[in-house]
Amino acid sequence: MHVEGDFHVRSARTLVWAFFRDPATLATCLEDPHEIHATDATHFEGTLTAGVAFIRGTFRLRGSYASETPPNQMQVTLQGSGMGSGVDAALTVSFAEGSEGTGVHWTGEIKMSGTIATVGERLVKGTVDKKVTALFEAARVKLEPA
Amino acid sequence: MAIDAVEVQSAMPNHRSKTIHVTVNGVPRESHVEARTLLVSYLREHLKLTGTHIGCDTGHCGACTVLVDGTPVKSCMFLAVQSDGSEVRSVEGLETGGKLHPVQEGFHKEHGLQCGYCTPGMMMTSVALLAANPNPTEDEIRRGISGNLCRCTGYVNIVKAIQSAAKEMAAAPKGGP
Amino acid sequence: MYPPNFEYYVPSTVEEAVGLLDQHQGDAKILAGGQSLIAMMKLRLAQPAILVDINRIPNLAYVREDDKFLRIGATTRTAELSRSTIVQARYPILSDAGREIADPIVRNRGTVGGNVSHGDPGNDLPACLLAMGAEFEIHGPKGIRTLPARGFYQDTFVTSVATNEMMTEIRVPRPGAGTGSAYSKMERKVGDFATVGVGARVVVDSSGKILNAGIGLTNVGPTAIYATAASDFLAGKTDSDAVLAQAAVLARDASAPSPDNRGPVDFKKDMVRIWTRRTLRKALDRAKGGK
Amino acid sequence: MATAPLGGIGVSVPRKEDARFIRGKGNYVDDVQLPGMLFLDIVRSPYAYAKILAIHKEKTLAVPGVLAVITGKDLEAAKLSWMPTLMSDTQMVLPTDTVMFQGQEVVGVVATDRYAAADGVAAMEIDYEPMTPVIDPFKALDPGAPVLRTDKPGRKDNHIWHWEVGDKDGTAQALKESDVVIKEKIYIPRIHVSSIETCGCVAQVDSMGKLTVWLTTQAPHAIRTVFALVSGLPENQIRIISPDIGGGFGGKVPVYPGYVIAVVAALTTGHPVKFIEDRTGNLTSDSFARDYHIEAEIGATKDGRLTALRVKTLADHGYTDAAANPSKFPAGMFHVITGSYPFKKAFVEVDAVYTNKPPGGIAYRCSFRVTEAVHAIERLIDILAHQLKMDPAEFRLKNFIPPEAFPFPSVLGWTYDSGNYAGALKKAMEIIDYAGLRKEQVEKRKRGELMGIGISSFTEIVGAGPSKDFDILGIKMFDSAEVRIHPTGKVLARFGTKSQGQGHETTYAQILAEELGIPVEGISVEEGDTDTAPYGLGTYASRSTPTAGAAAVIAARKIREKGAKIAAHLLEVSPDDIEWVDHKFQVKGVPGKSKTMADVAFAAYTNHPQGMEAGLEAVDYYDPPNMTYPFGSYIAVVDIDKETGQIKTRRFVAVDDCGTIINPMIVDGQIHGGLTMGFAPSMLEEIQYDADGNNKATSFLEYLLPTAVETPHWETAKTTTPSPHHPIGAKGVGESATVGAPPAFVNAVVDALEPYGVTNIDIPLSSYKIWQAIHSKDPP
Repeated sequence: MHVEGDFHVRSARTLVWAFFRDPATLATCLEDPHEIHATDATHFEGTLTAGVAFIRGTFRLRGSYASETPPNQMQVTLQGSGMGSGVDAALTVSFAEGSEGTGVHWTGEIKMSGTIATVGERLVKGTVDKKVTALFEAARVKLEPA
Repeated sequence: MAIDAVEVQSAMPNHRSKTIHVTVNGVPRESHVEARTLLVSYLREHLKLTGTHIGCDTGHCGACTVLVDGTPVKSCMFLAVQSDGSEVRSVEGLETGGKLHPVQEGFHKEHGLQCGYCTPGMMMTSVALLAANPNPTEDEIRRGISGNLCRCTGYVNIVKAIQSAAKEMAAAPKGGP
Repeated sequence: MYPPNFEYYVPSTVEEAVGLLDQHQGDAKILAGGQSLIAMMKLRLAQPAILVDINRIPNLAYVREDDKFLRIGATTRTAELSRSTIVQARYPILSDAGREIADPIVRNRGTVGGNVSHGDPGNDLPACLLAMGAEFEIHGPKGIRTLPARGFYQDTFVTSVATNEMMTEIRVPRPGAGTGSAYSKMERKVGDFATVGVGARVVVDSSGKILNAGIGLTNVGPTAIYATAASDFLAGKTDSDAVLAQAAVLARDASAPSPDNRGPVDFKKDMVRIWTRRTLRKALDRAKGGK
Repeated sequence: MATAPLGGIGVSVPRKEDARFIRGKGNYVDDVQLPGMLFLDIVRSPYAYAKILAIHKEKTLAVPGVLAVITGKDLEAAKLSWMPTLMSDTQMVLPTDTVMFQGQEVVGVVATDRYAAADGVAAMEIDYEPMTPVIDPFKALDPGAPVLRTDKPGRKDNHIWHWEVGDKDGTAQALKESDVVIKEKIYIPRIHVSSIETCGCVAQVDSMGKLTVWLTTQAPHAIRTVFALVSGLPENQIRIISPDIGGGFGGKVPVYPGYVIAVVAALTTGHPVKFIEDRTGNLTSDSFARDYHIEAEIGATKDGRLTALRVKTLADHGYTDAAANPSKFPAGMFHVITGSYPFKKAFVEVDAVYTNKPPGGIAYRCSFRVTEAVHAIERLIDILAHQLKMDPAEFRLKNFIPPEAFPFPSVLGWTYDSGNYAGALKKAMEIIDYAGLRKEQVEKRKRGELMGIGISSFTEIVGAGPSKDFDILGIKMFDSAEVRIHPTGKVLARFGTKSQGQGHETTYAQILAEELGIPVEGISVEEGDTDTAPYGLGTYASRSTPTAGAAAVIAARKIREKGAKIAAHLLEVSPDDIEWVDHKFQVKGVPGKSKTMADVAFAAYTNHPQGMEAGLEAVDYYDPPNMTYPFGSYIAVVDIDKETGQIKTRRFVAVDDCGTIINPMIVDGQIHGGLTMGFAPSMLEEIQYDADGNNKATSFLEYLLPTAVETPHWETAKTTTPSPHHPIGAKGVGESATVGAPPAFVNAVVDALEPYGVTNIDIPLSSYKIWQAIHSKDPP
């Protein structure tokens, strides 16, 4: 499924870039229980317990940053596995310098496979979309200067 | 090959298991089961009543249908602990005193079964159907058994079997099975 | 396919059940009919640590009518609903739906409360209750509250019932004179979730004018949908095929189906239109004394 | 023939096997419970195509009750990670580095009970690196497509094989010269048999090292041979027991990875190990049927005489060719596609490809591509009839192979044994009042109502098969019967086949009752135990009656030959003076002077002639001289809801001809079931994959088996045209209806939609497709 969106914050682009570039910081935008840490300069891993209502599971996450052109663009790939399923995301996040801060635009594909895709897609597709939106919204709030 | 023997935990945490009292085919039973034990597993594995079958795992095929207090339920969508205090009747309980239930007779006479796998569940549904509606139309029968899938018969002879049983039960003196 | 372990509690009162839910916030799940939950547990999509089996709470399974409401206890089986003579006589929308939910054996276990509070957009009763302007009685640790069906469904599996609350009664306002209701379900086969389901309620006066109407939609959006514009549009109109067709278009526009094996979005939306028109016609016929 | 008291041929004897099934006393594989038995469950791949980076066993091994975890690497060490398929391709037991389809077996978990095994599966952590799967079989042939079977050295593409038969140039020429040529693309989608019992096994190794496997198999002997070849165990140390089977329909012919893992688990743990597929495993990983992309054209003269047929087909076999076709025919009997018509020229080609899907090309109540062939030809005939503005019934009657042309050599190499196609169609037309329906249709069309009438006049090909052409993995496709008559005149008969609901215990007993003069109650039939039954290739493709049924006749007749000598001895006449009359040995021309088979049997053990072996038994391995060709004509009447696209089958009349009928009640039951399995994929069932290779029908919520409500009320009738080469003229009937029914439905629906200019709709005929066909011309 395709996800896409954007926001604008009154923070400097380098700051915004740094926020997104640090998995630990970015992880603070997740509302679901999680534990995420960097394993090297471009990789991170951890766990995330997520779902919709009572359909919840713990996913093992592995992610990486790639094709970085700081502070313009980065590609974040994420592989999650849990509940007999795989959730694979590849997002391109772009940062545009504006007169009053930074415009953030994200676009990418999220693929679900296994049980979730075959049994639960009807139920989780909307959730995934919402969670991605919520993540970026949380980032926006945190990045907005007080 | 990795064979790591692990001891089975003998003491389950509280509320993960329960002692239940169930009357199965007229026989009172007291059993200790895990809360998650499905009724179908209880019948098949604990009581060795293997006439009730598992077909689809998700409540669509009805092969596991048994009567709980006279009502057909899918025993793979029902916990054994939920049957505590109930009367459960499975296919093994249809024949009484060496006499086949009219539904069993009907299935045999009208060739209402082929591989026999869906048959116990189908017959349990039929028994309840006829108890509620002793003289069903073909449409009522077809709707009544629509929670039970049969892959072999195309349902034609199952309908006939139930009609045959209905006729026999109507002719039989009251107080039969 | 076997469910994971859980702790199992069998409360004998609503208060006890709510206490357990409150104590284990989020980890506990109510087991009513279990016809959706146990399947999800076997697929390991749901892994609640605690199950609170409400089936043994006395006086929670009933269908009765007083001067204001049809009152349905939460653990009433859906099979009972369609068998109830009161329901058949005066709330045919519910007996229609009661004959279409899943299959006859599942209906012996599945409960009205479960069907209504599960929050699955594919469940058939929510659309009916939206159409009928029903309300729900909900018990929580702080007492009882009553919520209207409209606004109750927030998202797929997300309703206004909190994790420490439990629905205890479904109340359908007593229909006045000139009321007719119906539910139609388009399904691929018995046991399927609806391609589309439509619940309709209409009230007509002696001249055949529609006084007010309610239309609920099943499985054409993230939740059951109340087709507000279509329902409002009908108020004050005189029954005609053209009026129903216009209402049907408004209902179609209120739907937001996802594509799946049942068909793509444009097909499903058109089916909302067709079945809304047909269901309205059936409800109107009933309002005018037909069957 | 005084067969009724015997329960012989032609009598609707109630089934002997019912006695246990209606009491819940059947013995299906999951009913086998052995002391110390462990349970195997399987971790499956969420991805259609991915590299396995790491398998973390720790959490699974920590689950209470879990005893062992088995991976592909473990099997590789024992050279068991791959196994052969029945088409001499190779298939993974467990992958060592790459998964090839969503739902593929990846790890086996062995535990003390099923619940613990399921917990172990849920706890398993595997790291994958997903790759872009090849899902579209046409794209699989693109030059740039990733090569999937990198395990095969030197492979440069995903093309498995090309197969063709017929006169390519002659057909092209004949089509060119035809007045009318129509061409249609028809996709026969992937479907799954979904017997209500899934597959499974219990593997046990005894203290002497003998392996016994209770297994849901339609072909126990062939499986034992495969097990011997894979494991290296001597065949006499392997016993396969096929217990009662809860429906097979071809899905229980192959060897599935779970069986091998269970055997390995039993060997390594020393405990019996049970493996029962859950429904999701069944629907995602077992062999699939169909998946043929057919492009076909036929030509005719302007007065409606058929000329030539040309067919080009792409077969999606998934990641391995695991079909169970005779080795000479990789596309099975697809070249029976000339159907009931005497084409002069025909050319058929099939190309098979690999994709990231589970093994395809096996069965759905027809293993050998006859369904695909019948669907194509019966659709094309209808399209052509409409094109020529001829009534489809009239068009068929004009073109059928006439009765006097049999045995008929088809242009693609088959010799049809017998047939009377016009007879069957005329009977169906009469029963359904074809003329009346056409009149009604005209009226309805005037009112804008959509009603359609569809015909299918199919020719089946079953009874594989003659040893000169038919083998599976080199094993010739004979089948067998071993008949022993005990001193008291009771019979024990054993067969190389294996019933899955067809009622062999009854029909074989009836054949023997007829041939031996012993009442059916006195005859016990056993199948499925390789330690006791004679070798045979098993039950699929409607082959049991044509092969093992014939073997029973021949074995019985061998017994009669010996029996005649014993009777002569008892009656003190020369054997030449004995004849078999009224199910007795009788002195020629002296009706009062006779001995029954029971008399003879007693004597065979108590008073046999000096110089003759004692006992009364015989074995026969029957090698059929030809295939048999059952046929029939089906007519469907449908009404379509114009607004919703919903189809209602108002009537369906099936006239079948399967030659001599042994048990009319059972034959009717087979046809009812077969029709339902023709209806199901026509209207409901399909296994679809999304672009990422996710199976979109992993439970019965989405894989739509019809209930009694959707299933039409079948009306059946018969004509009888015996097979000239089968000893009792029987042909086999199990598949006919499944093969014959789908085009009748499609033809009826397309007929109803004629006002919209529709020529074809691929099955399943979902409401959406009908709605689309209507609204592409007439928008809502």
